[in-house]
Amino acid sequence: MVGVSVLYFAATRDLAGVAEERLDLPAELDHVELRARLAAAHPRLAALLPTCRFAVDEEIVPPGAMRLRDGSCLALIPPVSGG
Amino acid sequence: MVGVSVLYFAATRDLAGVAEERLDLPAELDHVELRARLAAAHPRLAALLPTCRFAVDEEIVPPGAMRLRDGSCLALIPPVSGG
Amino acid sequence: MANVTGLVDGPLGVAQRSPPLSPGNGAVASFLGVVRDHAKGRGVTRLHYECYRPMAEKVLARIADDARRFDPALVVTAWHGLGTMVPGEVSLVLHASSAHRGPAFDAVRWLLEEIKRELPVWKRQTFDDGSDEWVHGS
Amino acid sequence: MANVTGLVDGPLGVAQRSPPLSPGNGAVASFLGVVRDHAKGRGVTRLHYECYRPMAEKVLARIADDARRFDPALVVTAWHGLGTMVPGEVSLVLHASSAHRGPAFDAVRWLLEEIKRELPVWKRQTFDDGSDEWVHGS
Repeated sequence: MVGVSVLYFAATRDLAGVAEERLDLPAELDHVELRARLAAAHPRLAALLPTCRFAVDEEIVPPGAMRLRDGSCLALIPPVSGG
Repeated sequence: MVGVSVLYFAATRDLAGVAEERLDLPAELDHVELRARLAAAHPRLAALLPTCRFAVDEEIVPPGAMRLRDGSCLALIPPVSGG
Repeated sequence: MANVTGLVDGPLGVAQRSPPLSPGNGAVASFLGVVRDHAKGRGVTRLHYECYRPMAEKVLARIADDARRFDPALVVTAWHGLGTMVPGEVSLVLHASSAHRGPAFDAVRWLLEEIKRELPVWKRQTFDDGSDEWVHGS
Repeated sequence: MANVTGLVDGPLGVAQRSPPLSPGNGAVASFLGVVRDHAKGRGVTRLHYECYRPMAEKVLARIADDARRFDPALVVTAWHGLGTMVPGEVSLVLHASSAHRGPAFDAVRWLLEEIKRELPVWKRQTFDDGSDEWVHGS
């Protein structure tokens, strides 16, 4: 397990009740497992998680396995609405 | 015949050597005859006339016969280049 | 809001470049025509625009009205500059505002093509060797 | 000329709206996003924009660079406003300048779609009955 900063924005922040927190996560995991762990930490997030993408250290990670390190910054990116 | 004001712009003005003049023209004529009469008045215009449209009283006249009245304003409209 | 259109002497400034902002219209698409320092591979030092003014005023207003085909609530601003301009100066300003971006983009592109086809304005360009010529068609 | 991009607090003003004018680029196509007073048939009284700022700065700069696919000499200005805005205020400014109108129009339209798809910015809208909601997707 590695210690990761997790960032929440917009509706995900409202539902998580926190903008940023530290979570221990596996150093390698796929999107399905990541969603399960986030839903366990914040049950109210569950419905929104399938719509979210994830960014690690400010880069969107493609579907599939992702690698995390101690101190990685993981951001939930719900569907964007700029413009 | 009716007395018409004829306006020349851009290259047609340079070739006619005049910006505006009064010409006597038939009250009804088609584009072929109009071009022939303008070429007779200003031989240097001849090459440009097939590219020109004509406006009577500030409205483009469609190909075919056109009607002129005493005091009509006939403008040569060479291909435009605004923008 | 009413359309605003016109032909004015000189390059277009901040006043003409300001877009129509209306709280009902969330999208403004715009076009600026800028005098370019080259044409046909040659350097251009200045342009001179002339028009058949009474007809040009009418045609420009009519084109702006016709752009409502893209959106009945469209608001158009269209200004054309006249006279002598140097590269980098603005000769044409178009704005089209709509509730949605699709009609705004479609309208401003159509406005530009219509103006290039129908507006009785002509430009004479002066090249860096001192020669000049009327541009007919574009 | 280099691209200029950024996210700034508050509605966008005259400084951000000013287009990049360069004598080599004769065409500037632009888009302004204006806060609209209605959405989904309801009155909107204000919007609040937030972003994931370090990522948004990088994504916006990258999108502007990628727009050079339409013209290697393209120059882009892209500003997004943040925080609370009321209808009629400007939340987004895009300019794309090119030697020719085709790439300028294509680029600005593409920029807008990419920003709406990729830029990590979210808006919360407040309706005239006082209720509010996050908008997710657009």
